[in-house]
Amino acid sequence: MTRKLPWLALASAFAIAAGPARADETKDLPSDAKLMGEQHSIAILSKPHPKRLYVLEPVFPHIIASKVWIIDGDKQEIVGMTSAGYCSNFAIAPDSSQIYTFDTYWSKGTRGTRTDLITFFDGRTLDIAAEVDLPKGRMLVVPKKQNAEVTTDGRYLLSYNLAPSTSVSVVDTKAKKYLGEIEIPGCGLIFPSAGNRFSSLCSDGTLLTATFDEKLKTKLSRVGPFIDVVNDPVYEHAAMDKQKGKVHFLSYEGMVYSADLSQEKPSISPGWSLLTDADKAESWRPGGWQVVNMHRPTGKLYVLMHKGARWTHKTPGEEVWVFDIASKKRVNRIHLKEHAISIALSQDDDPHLYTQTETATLITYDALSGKEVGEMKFGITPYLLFTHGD
Amino acid sequence: MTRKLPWLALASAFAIAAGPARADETKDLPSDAKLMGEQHSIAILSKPHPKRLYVLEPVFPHIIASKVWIIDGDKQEIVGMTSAGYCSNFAIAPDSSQIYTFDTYWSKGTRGTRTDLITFFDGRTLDIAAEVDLPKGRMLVVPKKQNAEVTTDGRYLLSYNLAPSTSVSVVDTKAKKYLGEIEIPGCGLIFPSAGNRFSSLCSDGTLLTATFDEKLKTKLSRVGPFIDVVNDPVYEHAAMDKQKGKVHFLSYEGMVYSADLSQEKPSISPGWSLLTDADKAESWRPGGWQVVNMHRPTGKLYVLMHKGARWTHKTPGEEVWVFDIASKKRVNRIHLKEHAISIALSQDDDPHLYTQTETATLITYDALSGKEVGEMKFGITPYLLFTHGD
Amino acid sequence: MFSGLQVIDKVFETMSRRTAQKISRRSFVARIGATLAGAAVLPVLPVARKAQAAEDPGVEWAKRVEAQTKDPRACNYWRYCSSDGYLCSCCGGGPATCPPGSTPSPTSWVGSCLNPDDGKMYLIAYRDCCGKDSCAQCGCLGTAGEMPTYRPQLNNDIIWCFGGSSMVYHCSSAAIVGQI
Amino acid sequence: MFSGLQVIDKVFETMSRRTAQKISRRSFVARIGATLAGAAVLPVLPVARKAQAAEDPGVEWAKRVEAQTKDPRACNYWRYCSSDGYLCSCCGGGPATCPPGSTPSPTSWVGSCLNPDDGKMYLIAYRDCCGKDSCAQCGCLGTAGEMPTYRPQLNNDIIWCFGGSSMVYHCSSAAIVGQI
Repeated sequence: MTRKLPWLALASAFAIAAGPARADETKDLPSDAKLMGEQHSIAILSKPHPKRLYVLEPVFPHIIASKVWIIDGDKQEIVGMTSAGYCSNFAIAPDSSQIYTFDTYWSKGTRGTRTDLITFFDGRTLDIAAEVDLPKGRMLVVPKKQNAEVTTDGRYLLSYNLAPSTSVSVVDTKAKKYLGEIEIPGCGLIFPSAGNRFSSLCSDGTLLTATFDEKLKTKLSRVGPFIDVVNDPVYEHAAMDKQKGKVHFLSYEGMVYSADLSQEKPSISPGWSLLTDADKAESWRPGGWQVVNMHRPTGKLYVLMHKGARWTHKTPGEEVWVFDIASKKRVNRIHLKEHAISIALSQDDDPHLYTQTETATLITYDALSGKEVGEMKFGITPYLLFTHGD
Repeated sequence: MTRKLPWLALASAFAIAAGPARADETKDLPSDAKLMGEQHSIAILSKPHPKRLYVLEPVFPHIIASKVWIIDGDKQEIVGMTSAGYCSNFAIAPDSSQIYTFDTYWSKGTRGTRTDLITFFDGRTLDIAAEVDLPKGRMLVVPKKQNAEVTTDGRYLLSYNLAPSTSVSVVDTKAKKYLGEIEIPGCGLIFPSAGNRFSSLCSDGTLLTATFDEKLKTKLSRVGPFIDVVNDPVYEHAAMDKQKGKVHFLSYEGMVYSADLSQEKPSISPGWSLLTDADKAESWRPGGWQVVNMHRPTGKLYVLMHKGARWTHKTPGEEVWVFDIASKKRVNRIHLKEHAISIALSQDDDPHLYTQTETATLITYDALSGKEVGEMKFGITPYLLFTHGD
Repeated sequence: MFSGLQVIDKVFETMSRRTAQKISRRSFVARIGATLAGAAVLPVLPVARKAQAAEDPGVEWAKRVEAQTKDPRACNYWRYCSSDGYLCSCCGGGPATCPPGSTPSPTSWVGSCLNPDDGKMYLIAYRDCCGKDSCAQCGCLGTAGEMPTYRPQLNNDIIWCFGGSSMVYHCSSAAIVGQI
Repeated sequence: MFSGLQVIDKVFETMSRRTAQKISRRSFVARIGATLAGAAVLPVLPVARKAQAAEDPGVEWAKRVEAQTKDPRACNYWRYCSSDGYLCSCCGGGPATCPPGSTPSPTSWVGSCLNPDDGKMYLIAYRDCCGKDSCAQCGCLGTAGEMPTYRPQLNNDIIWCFGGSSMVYHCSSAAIVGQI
């Protein structure tokens, strides 16, 4: 079909084979019409900045249709979104030049042929840059950040797997290629600490560290047990400074264990408690989903806190407590406008504290003063928060 | 892995290749344990009955994940659910022995290879009985009942298509096979009136009737125009008595046109208005999604009504008005507890009036007295209601 | 999706009058007719409706919603007179811009909206941005002039992503083509 | 999914004691260990926890929620002491029945719940019903005894549909295996 009347493009609405119409819209207009020349464009994200926030939601109860929302924390607005799969995970390249979803799809929604893959998106255009299959699948679980990660130099993507033995699938971002599995017997989760190294928490309370080369030749080392895994396990989410190889684990009962993973054989400092006797008497405990985070430049630990009994480790927090990691002292308490399940921090000098509430609202606070910066509502079950440079 | 400890089946949780465990759970128990013998079973739906209700929801804004809910209107409870695709449609075999979803999927959720198909479900087990591809695709639109239908004898499934010319895809339920397309130039929607016949509404206000044989040799006949399609079109949803070949079309402005489609060349009676001058003075109009339905045994027309201006044809109704079709007289007004977008009726002697509200609540009324029977909440955008024998 | 065509009759009327030298109305009708409806159907085009319509729905809309030109994230932003759906402006795009990574449908339709600042009518090209699940922000659901799907070119329930990389609807946008 | 294992230690303890003649605890540990954790890991099993736990979480749960035996659509129905998720009972199934067209996962775990009517402990087999999207009714989300995913056999966020026709979670059920 010829395209002589592109401005009345309804005609082309039925011409599926026709090429894009948008360049043609200003042609063939009435001779006395004033052309405005506005072309239809596709937006590109601004350069990544510290207050760029990515929010992953599994979209309960439609969990074959995960979404990732991209937020400008300064402007308090949505700047993009992308669709993901079933129980998808998410990771960001260290420079945010690419973002990654770790996806599982069935060819007919909930049935048919299963595909597990990592989708590479350009960090500015959100166009798909690559798709790399994960032949061993993925562990399917309500998403936690440490199920999928990227090495500190951005070279390798790591995806936790359990089918039935526990391993980490490794994908080379440069070659856009699946390299294979690194077995992590009895362990789970991925805490990257170098370009070729990650650690995992193990069911016996030890920490396993894997150092690998381009051919996945791997050295494993194990320290600990450093936690009482039976009575007081550490959360899956931890406060991390990946580039320095530091992870601060938080336990259900409020103990903090700082691990230095910058060497092949990590060292872990003795635990200290967030809680004074007075706090304990008032039943303060950590709780939530992404329950802990840190402001790396100043070494401050941020923890979601509530009053509750044992086994309330997923109860949303009513306050965020701020600790100086070096001195192990609480330096602030931020009362939250609405109870939150997840928190994250921007890593600049006037940091934002992002909180995802139990009613799916993103409330942003000044992380220093605790003053509210803004409130946004999007999605139905936004669970995980990622900031630029995470 | 052997299965000697099936009662501690966590072991098998990691043995994906292992066979079903459920038959084994009572073996190998402690010798002094008292076995209860409760086997894990899969429910089967009761025999279809008039108060069986099927509810299709496109699940906005997650429209790759449609759902069909199956409701027992007597017990006011959910008896089943099934997952469907993108902008799926739904139809029931005349005896409810099978139900059908008309689906579109992409192999990776929102991208990848597109598949259009009809999924046959057993009406009692909800197991998938067949899948038949629709090689010409489907028209993708927020679902309306008349986009997909089954002939009155249950033999053929009919799926409306627009890509770019308008046609109806025909699938043989006996052979479980796609037969081809019936072209319906300039027309849309499917109103079945016999085992081998359906009618469509056309953009010029005429009604096209297609009578076809097993080889899709088709005779087309056209009557009308019978409506002023420019100023007062009829809704896509109509009150139907398929087995008798009767359709009562309702216009935006409240005109009713009764068509007798029992013959190859239909006849359509002159229109009559639902509205008295007093009603018009009060701005009463029909409005909603599935805006009109009927109780076939008594020949009563049920219409969702609200007060509003022209072009409020999708505004939810605050009342249901009941008309005797034969005498063209209003016989009842049912004030709704909550505004409704869609209505349906059970076809028995003490009929239910099912209403789907604008807040996604199913409120059931006694269709004769207007008294509330019950209220249920499920899904987020349940749009279409189907009753047994529809 | 969700995008009505209620004012296209006005556009067509205007253009068929003004562009008579370029293409006759008859040939236009014939062309559309062949695609849309085959040879059998006559008055499929909205222009037929215009002759009988009381008031231009675009003008009526601007009055009723108090159309404005400042906030493209509000349903009453002037360009949206024919647009129904989630506003791309609320999803990382703009009135004439698809959000990152989504693709404008190669197909579109055109409406004419009243700009309340200068009181003039503008041609607006509506096309859905496609390829991702619904962006779910700022749902603006208008029905003025909206017709059933058996008049598809005037219906706003249809997924208007024909010819795109994927038929999955993300959001609705609205670009200015010209002033009439 | 969502289904905890908090009382399995009790079950195991009980059974390992009573069934000592059938299988030694050592061989059981070794077997699980080989599957779960390879040869390198020692105390992966909940039985290790039991020795130190203050009170049986199943009994504690029954007290706290005032467990009842009448309404299987309520979160405090006695069998659900270890179950987290959408109740199959609200979705066309029952406590021991998957809704029509969904399939019980071939894999399950076992908990022990207190029946408040007779004051006795029962073995309950938990398995998810799989193959359809979430049924989204009666979400009961318990966390008593729940552990992080690096102790997968005690974690309730994992999709427990291993070995089923599809790994898509529909709802959670709970069948009685026996009385202990």
